[in-house]
Amino acid sequence: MQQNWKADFPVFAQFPDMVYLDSAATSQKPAAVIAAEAAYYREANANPLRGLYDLSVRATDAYENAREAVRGFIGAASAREIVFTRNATESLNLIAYSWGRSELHSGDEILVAISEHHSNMLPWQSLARETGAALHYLECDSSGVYTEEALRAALTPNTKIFAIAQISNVFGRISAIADFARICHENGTLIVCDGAQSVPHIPVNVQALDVDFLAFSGHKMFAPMGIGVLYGKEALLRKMPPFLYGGEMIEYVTREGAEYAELPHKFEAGTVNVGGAVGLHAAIDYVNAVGFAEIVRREDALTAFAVQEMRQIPHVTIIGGDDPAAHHGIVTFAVDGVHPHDIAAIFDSDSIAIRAGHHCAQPLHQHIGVSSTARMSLAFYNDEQDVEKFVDTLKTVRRRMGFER
Amino acid sequence: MQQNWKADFPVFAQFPDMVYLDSAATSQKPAAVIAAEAAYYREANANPLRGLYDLSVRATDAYENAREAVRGFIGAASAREIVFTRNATESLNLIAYSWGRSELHSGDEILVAISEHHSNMLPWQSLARETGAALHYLECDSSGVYTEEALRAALTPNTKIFAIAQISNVFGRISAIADFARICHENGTLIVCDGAQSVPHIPVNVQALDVDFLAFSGHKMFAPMGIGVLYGKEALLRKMPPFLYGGEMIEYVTREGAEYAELPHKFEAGTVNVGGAVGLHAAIDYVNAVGFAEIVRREDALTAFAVQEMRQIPHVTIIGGDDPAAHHGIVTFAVDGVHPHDIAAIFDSDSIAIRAGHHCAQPLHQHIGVSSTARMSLAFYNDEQDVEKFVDTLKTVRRRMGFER
Amino acid sequence: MSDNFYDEVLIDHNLHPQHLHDLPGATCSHAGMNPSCGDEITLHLEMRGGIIADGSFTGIGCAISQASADIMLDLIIGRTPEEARKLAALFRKMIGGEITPEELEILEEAGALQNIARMPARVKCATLGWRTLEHLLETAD
Amino acid sequence: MSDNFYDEVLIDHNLHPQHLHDLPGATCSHAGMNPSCGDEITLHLEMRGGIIADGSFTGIGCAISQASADIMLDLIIGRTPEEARKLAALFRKMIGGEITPEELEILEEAGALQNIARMPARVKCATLGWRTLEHLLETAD
Ligand SMILES: Cc1ncc(COP(=O)(O)O)c(C=O)c1O
Ligand SMILES: Cc1ncc(COP(=O)(O)O)c(C=O)c1O
Repeated sequence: MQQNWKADFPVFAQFPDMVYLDSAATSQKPAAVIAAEAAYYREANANPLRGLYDLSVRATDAYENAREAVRGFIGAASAREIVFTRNATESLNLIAYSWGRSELHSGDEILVAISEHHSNMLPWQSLARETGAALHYLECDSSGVYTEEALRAALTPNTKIFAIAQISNVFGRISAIADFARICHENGTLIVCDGAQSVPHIPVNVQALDVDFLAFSGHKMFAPMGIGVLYGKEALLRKMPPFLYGGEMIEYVTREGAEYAELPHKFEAGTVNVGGAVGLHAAIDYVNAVGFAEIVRREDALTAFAVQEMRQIPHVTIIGGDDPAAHHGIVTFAVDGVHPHDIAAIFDSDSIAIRAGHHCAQPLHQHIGVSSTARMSLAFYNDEQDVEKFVDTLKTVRRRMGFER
Repeated sequence: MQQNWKADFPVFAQFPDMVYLDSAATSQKPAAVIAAEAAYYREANANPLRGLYDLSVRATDAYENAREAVRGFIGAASAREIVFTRNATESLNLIAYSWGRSELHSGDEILVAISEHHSNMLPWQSLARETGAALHYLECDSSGVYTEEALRAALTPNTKIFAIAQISNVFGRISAIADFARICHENGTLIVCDGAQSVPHIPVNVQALDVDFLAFSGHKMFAPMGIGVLYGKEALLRKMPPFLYGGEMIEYVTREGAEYAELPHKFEAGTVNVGGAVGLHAAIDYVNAVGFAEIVRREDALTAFAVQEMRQIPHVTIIGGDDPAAHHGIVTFAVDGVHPHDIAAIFDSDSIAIRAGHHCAQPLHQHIGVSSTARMSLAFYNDEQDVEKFVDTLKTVRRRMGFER
Repeated sequence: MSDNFYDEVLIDHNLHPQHLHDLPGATCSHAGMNPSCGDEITLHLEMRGGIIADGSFTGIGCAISQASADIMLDLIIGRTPEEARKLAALFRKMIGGEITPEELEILEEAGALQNIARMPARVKCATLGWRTLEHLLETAD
Repeated sequence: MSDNFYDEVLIDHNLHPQHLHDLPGATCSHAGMNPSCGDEITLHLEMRGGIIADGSFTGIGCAISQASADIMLDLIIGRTPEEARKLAALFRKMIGGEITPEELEILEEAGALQNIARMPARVKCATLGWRTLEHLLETAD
């Protein structure tokens, strides 16, 4: 753990005593990303795509270069498969509105993993309500494992789409997406992968995974808020109707209707967020410079350290089991007799930022039989001291709530 | 024109010879806005709304303070009426999807002004197609004027909604929105005001106008890209179903369905764009510091100067007429024998940024019988030299295209 | 939030609540909930001769919501509905940060929750019991 | 973009196009358009004895699209469809910035459009005539 990556992130200089363990909610931003977005506004800001002057060409280049960077980052075949959205939530809604409302009918089935984040569940609930399709859930065991057998058993000839996260934001467990994609495709089922928690932390290659759609957010991967990505296979995106309607996404408009622009512009209505895309580009460059080897090594080591310490503390239960290798930077836990909100408040009083609640996964919490939990989540910029401080506070929680005095 | 407002905008230091006359497409950003967003990421960045720790409270405050600033800026009754979106286009689509899909039925009518930007036209076309409602257009005369009589004549007992821009992005003319709202309400018709071109340039008060919805974009009013606003009257928003589904917009989720959060969160699915909202807040503070008195005075004077000069140049036609008072910082024009794309290219060769094409208003161009036009558009940071340079180049266009040699 | 936010008062009311039990003689009950955190409290009151003769609560929740409900019952038992409503209004005023020192006195131990406004996410916890009370008094009228 | 982008070659072909007229003896015609700018060109060819014996275009558009179409017709009249196709491929290569100096020679006056790639919004204008040609030759086969 030699390297002090925190030095790249101005927020840690601003709050040197803060221990930030809520990166699964949103990541901090390196100076390089903050500077790149600012530089765009100083040196290249214009409305891109239709511009006929120098500055607009710069803006267009900045935007399309960012798209190409995203394409390379996730190994897509073509930049036409990369749609910029606001966040993973919008990406998933785009699929449900555009693909879903045009392809799904009563009698069809949607399969959703029960541990999904609300953003990969509510759009499907709403789609099912509107189209009359049936919504089914794939169940996991208490440590968050989905098996191939369970998936095979849940798929029917009517299952049109299966939605699952690559890494659960509660368990931190990686699902075998490539295997699931193969099984789905054998069944004629599309697979939507929620990469919100995986793309920032492990190398993701959409062609190797062979997923039909991948959604993720910039803000969880060191980029600014307000920019996200939808990857979709070109043949699918081409057939899908537009989602939002407006400027920039058309070829030709009359009083009666419109002819839509080519991919990916068909899905990017209105003035695009060039500043956000430039920030995401800088974040990708930054991640590549650090390297996933280093990122994975550090996050795995810190996770293992945390889990090993936590499982020795009496009255602490780790959700999803005690195996350090099953948690990828995300450790959700409970403390006997102490409500998670109180746990988070005690951590806060020690300047440690963790999260408490249902983590936007209420049906999962109902499934595992608790109404809320506490969660610490890591990024590579965390270090051993952060985990030590976390463990030290965790040891005091019950005492400070009046137990065992 | 004493004050040099350009000094506040770093892009003009970067390109001292550039004349930027495309502010209607997107505005440049003052240093204060760029710095405010960067400072947020250095000093307050976290996932807001659910946070139980100090940094998250800072982020929540930053976000909600921005909402309050927007509320004050447009004179809304309550911050619950302010929904943050990505841009005006998304705001308008939100109305068409949420209000439209739940309230409109076959037999109902939608009325749209023929000069509308595609973003305030295509969502209504799509809504009409899906619901079976009829789409009608309100016609303007050749200088872009909509009369009360024409509106009265176009409204029927079935007209459920009327969509119109306060300032047209082609003519630059202000429509009498308050009068139109009164006429609409007498008829039981809702009015949607597209404020994309007005909110940045004139004081807008939603209660005085009494519009039901107002949409605008941050990026045209000196804020970063990727943040926009939907204002809606509380009683309407309250009744409307959600648009995007996901995290942060729910109260409670089960396998079967969800109970949605209170306004405005019901309409803000997924992690919100705090950085963008902070940038918009800084832009509002900046505009208030400059003051609309100064902004309107400068923009009107520059517009008048430009129109007066332009109408003396042979072979130049101003779209929407020669009256300087009819153009609010937006002057769209044609040059006999020269295609607008070539006009823009010639201006670019003199480092002057203007726009050419249909300005996302093709049906209007069909209505006035041209396929494209050129447009110069101002902001208060422009000065007399900018207009002089523009006029100087305009005088040379025909000669440089081989005419009158 | 300073370490002693969870002070003796709160911790004691949370660990050893006086009023967390059923109330066989209850004349009215109402369940209030914070859907987003899953907390739920049912408030039971026994109205007799125009005063709140006895009261209790059941349900689960965080220390803030439990302690707040327990402290509230200490305050309102023996009072008239009118007096209870006034206390609820004072409590809201305190959370809103607009209370005077004299008014704070009246709230006795509930004053331990004064700083909850610093944690907007927890305000709903602190007010759960009080909101349930207001609802109960309104509908019981 | 430098001032002399609209050089004599382009301006001349735009103001005095040799091939902007109807073609009564045309054996095939095709309309191409740039929907987003409303420009439209119809290309007419007269094929005789395996060569493009004559050609013309009609329609409206910017100087770039008009001059490009006119220059194209100068180049392809008298050639075989195969040769015309090769020239179209070379033109695309030039726009893509991958042309060698020798190849550029072959394109003669069309070389005046070499720098259009700097203006992405205008590439569609420069290639409109050529795209229409390719379509025509494909469907005429
Ligand atoms: C009148 C008008 N409405 C709507 C829009 C759409 O704004 P945006 O592209 O920021 O969504 C624009 C700007 O392009 C406009 O000028
Ligand atoms: C697994 C997962 N999916 C989706 C989301 C939604 O991401 P966003 O809120 O950025 O749209 C999140 C994060 O909150 C997540 O953890």
